Amino acid sequence: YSPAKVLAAEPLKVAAIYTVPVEQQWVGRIHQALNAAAERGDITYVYSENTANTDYERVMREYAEAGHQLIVGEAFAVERAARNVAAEYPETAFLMGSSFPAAEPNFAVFDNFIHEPSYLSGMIAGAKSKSGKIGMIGGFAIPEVNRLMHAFMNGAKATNPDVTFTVNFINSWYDPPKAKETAYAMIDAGADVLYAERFGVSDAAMEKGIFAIGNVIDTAADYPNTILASAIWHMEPTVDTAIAAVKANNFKAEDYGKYSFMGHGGGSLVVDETLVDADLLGKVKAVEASILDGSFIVEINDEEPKSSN
Amino acid sequence: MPETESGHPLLSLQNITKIFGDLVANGNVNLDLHAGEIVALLGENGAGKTTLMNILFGHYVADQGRVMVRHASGILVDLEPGAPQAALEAGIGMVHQHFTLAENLTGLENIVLGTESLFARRFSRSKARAKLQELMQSSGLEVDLDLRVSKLAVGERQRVEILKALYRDARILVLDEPTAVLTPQESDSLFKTLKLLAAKGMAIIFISHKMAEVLGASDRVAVLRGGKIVADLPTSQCDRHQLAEVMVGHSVQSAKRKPGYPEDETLVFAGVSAGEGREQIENVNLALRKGEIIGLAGVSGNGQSTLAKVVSGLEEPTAGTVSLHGNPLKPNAAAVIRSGIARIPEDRHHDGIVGAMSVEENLVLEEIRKPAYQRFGLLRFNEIRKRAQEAIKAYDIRCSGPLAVSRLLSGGNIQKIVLARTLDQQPDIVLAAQPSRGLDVGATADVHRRLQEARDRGAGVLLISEDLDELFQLSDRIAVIHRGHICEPMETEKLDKKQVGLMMAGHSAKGEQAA
Amino acid sequence: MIRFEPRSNVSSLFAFALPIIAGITALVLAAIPIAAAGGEVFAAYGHIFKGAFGSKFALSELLARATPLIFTGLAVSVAFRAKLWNIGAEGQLYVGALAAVAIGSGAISAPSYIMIPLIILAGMIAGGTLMLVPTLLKTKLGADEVVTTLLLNFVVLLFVQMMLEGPMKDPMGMGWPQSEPMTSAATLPKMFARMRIHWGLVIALVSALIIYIMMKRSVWGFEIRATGENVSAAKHAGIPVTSTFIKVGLISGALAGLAGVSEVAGLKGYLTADISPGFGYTGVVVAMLAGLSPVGVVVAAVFIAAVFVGADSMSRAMGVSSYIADLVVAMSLICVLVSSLFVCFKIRFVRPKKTPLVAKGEA
Amino acid sequence: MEYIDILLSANFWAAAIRIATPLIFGVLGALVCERAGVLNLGIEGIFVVGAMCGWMAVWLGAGLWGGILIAALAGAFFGLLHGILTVPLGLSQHVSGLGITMFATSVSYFTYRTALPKVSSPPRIEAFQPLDIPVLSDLPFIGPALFQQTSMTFLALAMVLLVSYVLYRTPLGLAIRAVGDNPSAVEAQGLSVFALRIGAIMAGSALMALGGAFLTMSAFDAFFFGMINGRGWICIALVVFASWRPGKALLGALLFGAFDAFQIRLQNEVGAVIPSQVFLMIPYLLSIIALVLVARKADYPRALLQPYFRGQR
Ligand SMILES: Nc1ncnc2c1ncn2[C@@H]1O[C@H](COP(=O)(O)OP(=O)(O)OP(=O)(O)O)[C@@H](O)[C@H]1O
Ligand SMILES: Nc1ncnc2c1ncn2[C@@H]1O[C@H](COP(=O)(O)OP(=O)(O)OP(=O)(O)O)[C@@H](O)[C@H]1O
Ligand SMILES: [Mg+2]
Ligand SMILES: [Mg+2]
Repeated sequence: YSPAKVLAAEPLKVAAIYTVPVEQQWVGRIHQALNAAAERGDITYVYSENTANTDYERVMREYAEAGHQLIVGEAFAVERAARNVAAEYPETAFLMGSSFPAAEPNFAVFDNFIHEPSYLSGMIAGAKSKSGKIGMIGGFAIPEVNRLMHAFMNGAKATNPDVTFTVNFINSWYDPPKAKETAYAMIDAGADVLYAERFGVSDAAMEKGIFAIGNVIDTAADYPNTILASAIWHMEPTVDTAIAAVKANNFKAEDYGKYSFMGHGGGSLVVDETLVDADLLGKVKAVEASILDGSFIVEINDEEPKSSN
Repeated sequence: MPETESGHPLLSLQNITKIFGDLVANGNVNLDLHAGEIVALLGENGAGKTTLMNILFGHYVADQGRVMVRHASGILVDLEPGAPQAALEAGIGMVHQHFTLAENLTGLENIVLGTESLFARRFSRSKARAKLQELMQSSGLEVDLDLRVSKLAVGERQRVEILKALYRDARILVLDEPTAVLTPQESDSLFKTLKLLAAKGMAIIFISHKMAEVLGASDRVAVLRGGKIVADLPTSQCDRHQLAEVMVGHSVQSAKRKPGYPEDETLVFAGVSAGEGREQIENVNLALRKGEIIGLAGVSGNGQSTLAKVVSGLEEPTAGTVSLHGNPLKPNAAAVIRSGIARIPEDRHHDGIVGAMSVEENLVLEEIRKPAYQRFGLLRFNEIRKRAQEAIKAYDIRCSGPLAVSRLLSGGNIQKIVLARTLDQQPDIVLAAQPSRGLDVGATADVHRRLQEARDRGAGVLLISEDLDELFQLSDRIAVIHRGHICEPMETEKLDKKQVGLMMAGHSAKGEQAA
Repeated sequence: MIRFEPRSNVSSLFAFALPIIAGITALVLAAIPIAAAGGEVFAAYGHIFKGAFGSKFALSELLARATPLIFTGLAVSVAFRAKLWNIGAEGQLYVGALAAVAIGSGAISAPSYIMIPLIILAGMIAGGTLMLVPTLLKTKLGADEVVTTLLLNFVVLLFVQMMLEGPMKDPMGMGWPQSEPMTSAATLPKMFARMRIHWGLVIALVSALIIYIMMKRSVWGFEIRATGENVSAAKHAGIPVTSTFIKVGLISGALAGLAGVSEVAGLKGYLTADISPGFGYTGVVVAMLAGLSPVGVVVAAVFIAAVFVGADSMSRAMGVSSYIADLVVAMSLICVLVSSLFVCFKIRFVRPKKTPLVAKGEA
Repeated sequence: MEYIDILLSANFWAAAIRIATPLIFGVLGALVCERAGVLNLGIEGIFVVGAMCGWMAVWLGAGLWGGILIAALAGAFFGLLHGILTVPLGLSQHVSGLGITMFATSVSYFTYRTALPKVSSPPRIEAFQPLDIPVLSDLPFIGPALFQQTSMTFLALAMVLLVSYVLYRTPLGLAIRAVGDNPSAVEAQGLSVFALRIGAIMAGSALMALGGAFLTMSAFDAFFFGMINGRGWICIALVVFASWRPGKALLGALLFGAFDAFQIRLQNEVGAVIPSQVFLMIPYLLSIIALVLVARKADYPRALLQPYFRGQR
């Protein structure tokens, strides 16, 4: 800690703690937003990835002790511990992914509420499926995933009421070969649109010449003529709001979840317009507009989705 | 006559010294071996015989001294130490005390192993087979080369071992206790083969504890005691007692047979069948009386081990009953021990002791649950130590103390641990399987004395052995086991060795011996 | 040429100093990845030390991480003594935790002096029962327990996930696959305020003591050792070998189950499917580093935990990838393994002699 | 029944073979090590190393076969380490193996992260593509089942033949089988136990690494943390199932692949009623059951797990 650095301590000191590697799409979005802020010079950014839950509390404390002003992370499996630590470091701002409410005075929460673009992507999937069979492949059946899948399914049913779904969880965040294998199986069983929650699914779709729907990140460039649309999560609104709040000294224990909504620019739909005809696109845009103006609310359902039989 | 054209021996061990920790296993050993001669190497258990041979073959490296072999040009050259490969190339073949055969391979494969370049594209079976056929014929060592070694009997394995050496054109053959596990017939034929090989110019050195073999088969005898050569002289100048004395350092009193005073029957087999395959026993009827030794003669592999397992409580008869004092014997080792049966197992390393445990622990292995050695499940170390010290003294177990690791003890001393452990429980019955196998004369005499003492105390002893000398020396009655059948035991006085030998080979003895 | 010769007597100073030298060697070697990642090597060492021992907090973290390792290390050491190769402590840990949660998260309400023994017992029974399966498969059917215990880990983990997504899911958990929290009566108290170290550590130490006494001084321990060193001699000597194996399996599984109890009831408060970052596997390492001695297990567990916690903390202080922590632990392990060789063997360098040509057999 | 239809479809068998391929490499590798008497629990980590190094080499510009070679060499290196620890040093094979897994995994992860600190989406390479052989690919059933595979699958099958040939027909194989049964037999014949065992472990580990490389260079085209996902451990079970024979090892891997492919399809069909974990458990439970069934008959390499020291009592 050279004196020069201390003097130049204008940028906010931010630390992030991830329980998975930063390649995981979910934390990847947070990582990207924080990296962007760091590149702008707003913050200095350090992170620990792949932190076991057992170690999570220690890492939080270490970052807090080290004087980081904002700590970002995911408290999902360590709610109680995370809240305890936050309570013991009231000077530090905590912005944590969580399904629970915020906790006074300094524990704010967020979540990936991109069910709205997921619904929209579902509309496209439903309309594009000729066989009426859509395959969905996820990592684990956790609320974060379940909610997006339900929104997607509702969207698909809106454009194609007879559509059926097969759902499969591969029980790993990182097993692209397995995800790919599962996708092949679904294609064999007649699915012609796949919901690609994991890496590997779009690969199978491209290889077999069918369509896929992206999730959280935009991978359309990697899979030409395959990704119909993707529901994208943007962490920038969430992160930037929090950074500004800490800098302005008015960080509060709020629910930042809303910053992931489309209305705040936290979620968006990207569509490959070469694959989706104007008619369908028009329908989707109309629904998007009604979401943005608040006249249409996409239902949030965290239950595990099941194959339709 | 040893042919020594160039005057040099084929092999010369010079000033070999090998020290393990504080123990001098070999001290300044000098030994020459000439072409065409058969040398017997004698010595107590632990005298350093195997160590010397292992140095010769490159398994161990001597701390001092050199191993020299005769070069084709007739001069002696040093053998690279610690390299079995060099020894093999120099024409040394070794048959180890414990067989060195891969049991998942056939005899043929074991023999050709390592004789061809490892990276050859494939090995040629036919060429090897042709050479071996010839070798088998000229040496009389017949084996089924295509059977997996695990399916071969001990004698056949022994022959594979020798063929291994011959296949490599060995001119020096080392055999470490080759007869310890052979039947008398097999030993005879082995020595015939050795003489044949020596006549063709091979130099042979073998280790043995059996005086008769040593005197009968060797040209020269070398004796090791405490790692030093204490005698090296032509066999013609030796006699049995003198050799034994040189070996042990004092005169050895071998046990003389004394008549027992048998009382009522204790251990009774009635129509017992058990086991399967070669080791099956069928319809065995036998009654052991208190105060007698019944010797069970037989070539090993005829059902003895099944019989021993039944008596030991490790195997349940499929038919018939075994009773002790009129009560049926429980098929459970612990119960058998509690009911007063002492068992001396055939393979003492494998079944007799827990090698990694100390001498004192092995001495109480069978009795650990007795209140004498435990209280509320906790061990009584002082009692165990006291017991060990007494046993070490009473049985003259040579070791560094009660805490010595038993694996490192010599065979004779390991056997003494087993004897102390079992016989000190004052058993009613003693089952002794091959109790002196591999033991030197001194240890053998000790074992025999202990068995006789047990009998004199009133115990019934069932002695399973292949060694006719031993059987005739100890037994009050002798029965023969062949292919799982046991004949009616007969008074030792009324039998002679030749007759028993024939019965062991399966000949009936009825006509001449109708008592 | 290098030769290894067995050492007959090892001076105790030497035996004591070696692990330390090994630890230092590991740290020296750790400089390579640290430097490769652009970290400053000497500062890194300072951070490792500070991260492990630098404060009361660090020390408490270190001991909290060592606690489950003591349990799993003991579990493995007992089993390995009998040559029952239990690689399944991970699965046993999870069923132990599952049992503790099943009882301690509200199914029964009782004061803590009843609840705590109850969850401990439940965890031990669950872990022991799980280990009973491979033990019986081994003794009755001859199935290799290395493989069965290893595979059961995966089965158990899936089973735990199933329970956490099904019947045992916390209804208040916002849909997360996690159990209901342990009631306060079923929680092992923390030893100090604001520190994570909890009474599980004391239970672990007491267990180590009990296992020490059992192995060294009891008939059971004697029989376990005899069975492990030579089954057939043990059988011959009337030791009930099968029931000894079963006993060992039960004790081993129970200890691993305790690790799970201690983690949910002492540290985490509820069960998730990722409660253990491989404590079961690290237990094998701990046990072997300890030479299977129960007291050694405590030392080895603390050593492994210290290296991990120190290196992990260093990775943050230095901005080096956090994967370095596992790397340094693995390197320390390998160094300690290699050093154990010096305890058992003398190493001699032998200059290969020029060997004269030796002719094949005579003409 | 529709399940029969699944089993009769060529795509199902194509999937089974694809899933089996990394396992074939892994189980052969473990088999070679164990035939020489050394259990290699480093397999899981060596898979990771193979996956990472093979991928990284290609990503840095090596050709695909160059990547394969690098992966094999990296595997052999960790094999050498395991060999040194377990053969001349005679350390516990369990611990050394688990240590190798920890070491190999963490080295791979650390290297990957240090080389690519800022990726948020893993970079891709141009992976092996399915072979399209003119006539053969058009055969009914066999065509799609077998010729949808990449060259690595054929490499795996070739390895089965190579390993059986070496083990059963060459002097080297003879020596390897012997050293796994009774090392002193090998030494008494003038061969080096150390060299044979270490060589076998290195060769076996190289094979294992190929299994990992298949995942990043054929089944997929990028490296992910944690993507090995227990595949190595499965191989350890399969070797026992295969009674240490190459042909049965192939069979075992294919069976496992078939179970897994079937499990995925079953889950697609009836996933709504049965928890997904039940399906995921099936392959493990079946492995255990298969193991129990063959256990009595299998004859172990007798020297497995036994360290060998010259002249030790
Ligand atoms: N590797 C070793 N380490 C330590 N001591 C050893 C080793 N090998 C042999 N010894 C000791 O050296 C001595 C000689 O052993 P050796 O095997 O040569 O005896 P032997 O004469 O062959 O006995 P036996 O007749 O029982 O076969 C014994 O006391 C033995 O305990
Ligand atoms: N000596 C041989 N020559 C040619 N092929 C062989 C030979 N031994 C085995 N094989 C082939 O290898 C396969 C397995 O053979 P086998 O049953 O002998 O294996 P194994 O018993 O496991 O080997 P091991 O002898 O190492 O125990 C068989 O298909 C057999 O055809
Ligand atoms: Mg000897
Ligand atoms: Mg064979």
